[in-house]
Amino acid sequence: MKKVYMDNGATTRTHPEVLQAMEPFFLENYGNPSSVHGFGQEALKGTEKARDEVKKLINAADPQEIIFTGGGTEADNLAITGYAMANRERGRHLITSVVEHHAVLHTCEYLEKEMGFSVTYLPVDKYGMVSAADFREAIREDTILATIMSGNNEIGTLQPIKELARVAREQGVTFHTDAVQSVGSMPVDVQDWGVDMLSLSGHKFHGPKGVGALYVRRGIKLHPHIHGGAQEKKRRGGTHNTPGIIGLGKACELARKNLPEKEKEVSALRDKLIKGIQDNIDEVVFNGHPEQRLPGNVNFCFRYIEGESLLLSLDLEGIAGSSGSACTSGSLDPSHVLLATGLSHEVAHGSLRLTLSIFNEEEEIDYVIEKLPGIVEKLRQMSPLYQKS
Amino acid sequence: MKKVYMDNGATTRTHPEVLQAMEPFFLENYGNPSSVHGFGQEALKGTEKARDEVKKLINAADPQEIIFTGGGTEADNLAITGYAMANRERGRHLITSVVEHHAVLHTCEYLEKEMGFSVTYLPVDKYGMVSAADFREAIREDTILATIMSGNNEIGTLQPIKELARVAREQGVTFHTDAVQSVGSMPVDVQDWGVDMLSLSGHKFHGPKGVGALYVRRGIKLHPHIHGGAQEKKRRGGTHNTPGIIGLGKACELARKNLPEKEKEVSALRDKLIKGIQDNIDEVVFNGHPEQRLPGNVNFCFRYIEGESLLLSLDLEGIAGSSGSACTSGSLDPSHVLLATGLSHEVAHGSLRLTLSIFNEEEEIDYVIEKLPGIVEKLRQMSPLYQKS
Amino acid sequence: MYSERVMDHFTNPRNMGDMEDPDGRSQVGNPTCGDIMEIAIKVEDNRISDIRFKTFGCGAAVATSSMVTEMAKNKTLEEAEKLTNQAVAEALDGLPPVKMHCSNLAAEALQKAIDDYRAKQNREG
Amino acid sequence: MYSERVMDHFTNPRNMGDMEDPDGRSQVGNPTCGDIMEIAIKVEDNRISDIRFKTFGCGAAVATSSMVTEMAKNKTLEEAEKLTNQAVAEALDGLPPVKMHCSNLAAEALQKAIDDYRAKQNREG
Ligand SMILES: Cc1ncc(COP(=O)(O)O)c(C=O)c1O
Ligand SMILES: Cc1ncc(COP(=O)(O)O)c(C=O)c1O
Repeated sequence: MKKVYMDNGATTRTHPEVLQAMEPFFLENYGNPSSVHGFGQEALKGTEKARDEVKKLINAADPQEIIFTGGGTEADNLAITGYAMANRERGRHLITSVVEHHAVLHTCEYLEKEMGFSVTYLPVDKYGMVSAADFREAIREDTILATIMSGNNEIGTLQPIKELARVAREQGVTFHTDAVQSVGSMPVDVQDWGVDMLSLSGHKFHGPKGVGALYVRRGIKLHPHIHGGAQEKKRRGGTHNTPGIIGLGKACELARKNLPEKEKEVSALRDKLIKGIQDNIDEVVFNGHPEQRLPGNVNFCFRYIEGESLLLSLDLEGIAGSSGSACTSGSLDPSHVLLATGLSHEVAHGSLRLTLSIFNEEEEIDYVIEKLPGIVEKLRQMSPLYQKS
Repeated sequence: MKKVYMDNGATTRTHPEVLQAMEPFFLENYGNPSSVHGFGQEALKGTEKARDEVKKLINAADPQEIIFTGGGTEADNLAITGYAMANRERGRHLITSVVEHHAVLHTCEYLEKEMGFSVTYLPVDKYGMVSAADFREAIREDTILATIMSGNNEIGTLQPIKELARVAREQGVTFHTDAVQSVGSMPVDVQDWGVDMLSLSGHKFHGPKGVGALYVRRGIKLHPHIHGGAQEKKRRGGTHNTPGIIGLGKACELARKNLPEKEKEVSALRDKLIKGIQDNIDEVVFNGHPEQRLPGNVNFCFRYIEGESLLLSLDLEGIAGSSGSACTSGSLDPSHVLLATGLSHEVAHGSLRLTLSIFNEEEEIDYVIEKLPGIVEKLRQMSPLYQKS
Repeated sequence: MYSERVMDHFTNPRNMGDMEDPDGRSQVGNPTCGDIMEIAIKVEDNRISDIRFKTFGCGAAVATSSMVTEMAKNKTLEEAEKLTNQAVAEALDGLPPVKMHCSNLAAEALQKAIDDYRAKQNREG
Repeated sequence: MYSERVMDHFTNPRNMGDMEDPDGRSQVGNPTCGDIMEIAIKVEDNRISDIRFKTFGCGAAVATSSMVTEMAKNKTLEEAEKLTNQAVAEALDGLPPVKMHCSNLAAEALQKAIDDYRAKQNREG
């Protein structure tokens, strides 16, 4: 059976060159980069080269601004909890948005519930976009930190980060962005954007899983979130995941060298897929922003049907996608992001996200456009909500 | 040059079979185990098999008692902070020991300094051992959690965990043990030991770096430490590090199958190395307990010399070890563990730890015994503290 | 995730579709929760002679609907009423723990269709 | 971690050892901190004609001791006093940032040995 992987928003295939770069650090240079001896020093050279690659990809000023973490979620936790706890005498108000990833939302909720912080959750428009005016209005005397994602993982909408960061700077509020979906698939420049902190994750752009990084601009103080040894200049305890860090560095290098060409290719496939779905299937709702959009993200709701059924049916044809349906989220409600854009529960349950990467090919797009209409029709025939006109 | 790696207490070589088990999860089964589609379900099968292997190695009652983390440090943070925060209405007193790893100590200190907890740090005897009587005495009305490591990473001393856990149970105190150094190199049985939580880390026993696990006995409530998605039954957010988890599972399988044979072999090499050092070098101080000791741990102080110099000199002969000297710890003081056993700063600065694994061979022991006396003598000749008798 | 049986019923649902002039019908669930099931039955000689379902919902919801219709068909009403969610789930070789609530709907929908038939009988009789 | 120069001086320390009847000597640091340096000098015609060190400490401490003796040898006292920690570190092609405190000791030990020589001269003269 043909296998078409279009769930790159969830995770990506590790690039063979990434794995190749990692391998010697499992079997030969397996030392601890904190060690004095040769095994350790070889490992250290590797991690510092990787740090430099991360720095370059996001245009940080200094490799020491990069803290390696165990993934994007940990980077978000470190940024938000670490900053909030280190600066709480200055104020206990945080600002975020209703469409953030759970790594941000649940962290904010924890600080609210358990640590005496208060949090403003900015609303979004029907495209899932935050407004700079709303943001400016939400800033209070005691606001210390704002955290707004740069690219939405579900509907692909890009937030106006540069504008938001400018507002934050003017008001003396530290600004963090969860750029886990953006880094590696589109240009990201922390200095041009003017952000103070930025999270990224290896496995979203063909690096390994379980490794990420937090960019922290020089001068920004935060507490560690994982307490332990003196690693990462005492900002993150734990033996370095050397192979993972090497892999992240390699993924950054590949991304840097291949952008913007790959971005253009992936966007073109995305637009073809969007058009193919709109042209071939009735009663669909396009989700997210039509232009301000992650290069690989396609998201539709198909009225009258439920997302998990759709995923199962697609999987039977070898097509891997995801959905914001409740059944796939582990909760009873469908995606908070889809609801925040104004969709009803019923429509939100019928969402399908197809996310592309540099490994997708045009014939895969054709294949999906060929298969999807029949699947949707079959499920609609089964649906008590559907009355064929 | 001959290369002799004897820093397995810091980290170990990944077993080739472990890497082999991981590889398909980078390039083929690279899906997210939370996903509905085939790529995800294949990954899920892998992670659940690995969970079962971890369960078996430590004899947990149920694989759901295993939470995968990004390493031993994170497991310690989750156990201590997660438990303390979830149970703080019941009391805010914790008990630990002065010889814990920084992953435990710094976490306890953070809870003390920032979260309103109070912590008792139990002393140790000259072997680095905690006494059950001291522990019993330290328990207060408001003690909710005790955390005592099972095997000390520096001096190898094994704590009387079973006895300590019994005291805790009698007094209604939850008991966590940092078994990062024990798991995989000696038998560990959470049910026999009677512990409520136990941390382990893959890279200490030929698994990959950047992955570990926390055993949490059914019924024990804790807050997540890394907030995010619904992974690990909402106890640890973040996309699963599938290859890492597979590797950890494989390392557990190999350890289970090869213990106790390997334990015996490694202990024999350890004892030969200890004897060789004692027989060939004067004015040494043996650190840790002579019998209650990790299978691979050898630790001596060489009077009049400093540890980093010793490591550099050994490295020039291809021998990789570690030291509790200040110069290698990133702080100004030598190892808190060595000081806690009653050594002076001066002597503690001259410590050398050689830690063995299943990959060490007898001729490597011979090589070290051949080289070490000359190196020590040369450094002593350079030392203003040394007056040759 | 799902057993082969579940996938079989999901892929080839039995007794799916509309029914003209049913003797009893039901709808349970609601679109907010993401699960709706409709069941329609024909009754002859106190037996379920024909049965049809329509479902909006996840794979487990579809499969339990399909399975319950297969199990109920040709049973007497009293036998059909004894069908439990548990029995439906077992006939499917089990459901993932998080999905056990889905199988609740199928037996409920069947029961309500039988109730509807009886209520009609009472009104007419 | 260390430059080749540092490793060269660590492996083959110059002017290491004891000296009989030195004209000036010093000891700086203490064993608690893990760093002790002793320097002994012979002075002829206001020049350091011979110099010896002993060091208890890390690789950087050994290398800076060795380097400072090499740099001081045959210099006039005034020239030797101008040797800074910075200059010693540079002559070693730099030290890791965390080690910069180690190089502090070497210049200090040299200065103290010169001070000791001068104090003796004053007492004797
Ligand atoms: C926007 C966003 N933030 C954070 C994360 C978490 O990253 P990770 O899976 O590496 O923990 C993800 C993906 O899961 C994401 O899409
Ligand atoms: C006793 C002990 N606890 C915790 C840790 C931390 O484990 P990890 O390096 O996997 O974070 C280590 C090793 O570094 C250790 O030896």
